[in-house]
Amino acid sequence: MYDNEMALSFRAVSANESFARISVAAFAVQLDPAVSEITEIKTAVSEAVTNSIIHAYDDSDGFVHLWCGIKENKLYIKISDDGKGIKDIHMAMEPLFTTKPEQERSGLGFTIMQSFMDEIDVKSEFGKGTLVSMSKTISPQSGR
Amino acid sequence: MYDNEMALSFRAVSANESFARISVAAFAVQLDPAVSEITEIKTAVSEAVTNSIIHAYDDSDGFVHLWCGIKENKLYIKISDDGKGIKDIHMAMEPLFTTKPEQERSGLGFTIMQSFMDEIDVKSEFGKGTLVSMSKTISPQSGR
Amino acid sequence: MSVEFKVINSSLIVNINSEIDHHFVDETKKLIDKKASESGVKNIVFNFENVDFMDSAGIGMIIGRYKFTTQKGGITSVACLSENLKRIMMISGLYRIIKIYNSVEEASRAV
Amino acid sequence: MSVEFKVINSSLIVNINSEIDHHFVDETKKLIDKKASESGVKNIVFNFENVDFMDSAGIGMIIGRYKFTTQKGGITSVACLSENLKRIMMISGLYRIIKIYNSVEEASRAV
Ligand SMILES: Nc1ncnc2c1ncn2[C@@H]1O[C@H](COP(=O)(O)OP(=O)(O)O)[C@@H](O)[C@H]1O
Ligand SMILES: Nc1ncnc2c1ncn2[C@@H]1O[C@H](COP(=O)(O)OP(=O)(O)O)[C@@H](O)[C@H]1O
Repeated sequence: MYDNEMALSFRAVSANESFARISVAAFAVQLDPAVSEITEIKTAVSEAVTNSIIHAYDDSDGFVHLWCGIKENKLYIKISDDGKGIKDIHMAMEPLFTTKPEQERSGLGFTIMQSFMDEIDVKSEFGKGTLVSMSKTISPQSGR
Repeated sequence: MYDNEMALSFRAVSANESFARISVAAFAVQLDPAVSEITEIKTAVSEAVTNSIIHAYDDSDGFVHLWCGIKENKLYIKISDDGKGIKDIHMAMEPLFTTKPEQERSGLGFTIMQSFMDEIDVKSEFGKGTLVSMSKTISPQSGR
Repeated sequence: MSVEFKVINSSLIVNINSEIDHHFVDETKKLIDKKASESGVKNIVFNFENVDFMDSAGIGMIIGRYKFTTQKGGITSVACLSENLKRIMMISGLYRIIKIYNSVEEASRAV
Repeated sequence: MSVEFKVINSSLIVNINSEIDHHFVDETKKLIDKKASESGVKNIVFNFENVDFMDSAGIGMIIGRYKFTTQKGGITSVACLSENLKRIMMISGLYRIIKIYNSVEEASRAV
């Protein structure tokens, strides 16, 4: 049982990238994070949400799903899509690996998620969709 | 068919009031609203969400649901709960009417929603829940 | 801190550095009443200089303090309202019972 | 405006006033290439003074312009990085091919 939770779904369009990370940040402030922690969370969310928008659905319509939970001083985030899925997760998570170099993707999305969050787990079924689960413990900013 | 849409659910706890209005504001910026319009939208959302949190569930657990859609330059917002409902909507919408004076509620929530949004419609079934639908046309801020 | 207090003569100055919604009011109103009782003032001045958002919960909070100070023969006033907060005061009709000042100094001099 | 351009000697200065994500890069990269071609410069300097958020899409944008300027025998550099943006540059290894300067003046003098 979580102390608080929220679930968000939105169209897989790039205009929603900033909306998604701002929403997560606005939810996470309850944990009284430092500014740098908020930036880390926003960046990780931006990477996962952007992946669902550009890799999962190619040019067809779809929705991105985002769930956040708080338990004690830990933030849990799940970002998922019902898109085409990832064939080889291990390869996808290699730094610099990208299937869209022509769109100037850097292949660093997963690398950034890994370095900005404490834990990350990726589940994907080819043709079904992808689920990225991440968590981060927040050290409360006493005296704020 | 909307140009963009999002759906959000969260626990009916007061810590989520600011989260809810910030999320809607972050979604609405796509319409390039003026600062005063953003404030009006945030205030109306805050009123409806707070009502679901304090009036709908009394002290039991529950969720608040929020949906936003954009069509051309118009923002549509729906806020709903599965709580106790409103017996007499007409009376509830009267300025200064409140069933929680002991909690220092002012009875002005609906009045503020009405003055800050273009349209508002309230549907409620006693014992089932309440749905507040609002909309507002945004005049784009050219030259920003 | 989201609320800070100061006593000037017979007035409790309440400086708020937060958005004012039901969540904030719920946490803060008892604290204001406690400070007002402890310090033995009869007037309350809200300083809204650092408040950029307020919904109807703020109206409830102000009316609540108005009742408190009226019982003591004092008044409640507000200082430094943004355009947005002024509008909420107008819609609510609160401007009819609560005086609005441009500064805390003006408000505390007026009692 | 979220992007503004200026030419100093042989460099196109790209002043960005926006968060840098895939949405922004998608809208902006063609514009930068167009301005760089039109103005006939061989170097690009990104001014990140007013950028407080950048994700890996920004890395892709910088590498793309690096390739563009390399073809012309020039260089791409970045100026005024916040701590947060510096960290992204470090994680990506981009600091190995892109020079980081404390000011646009320094960056455009260095070419
Ligand atoms: N949600 C997703 N759906 C399908 N494929 C994905 C998804 N997320 C990531 N991928 C695949 O993993 C690769 C690596 O992702 P990432 O490290 O974020 O780099 P980038 O997004 O720059 O390509 C992508 O190029 C893509 O092939
Ligand atoms: N979501 C809801 N569920 C149940 N009752 C509600 C709901 N929203 C409003 N009400 C009823 O309508 C009354 C008036 O609402 P409002 O104008 O927002 O004033 P206030 O919230 O200050 O009481 C409330 O006191 C309550 O009885």
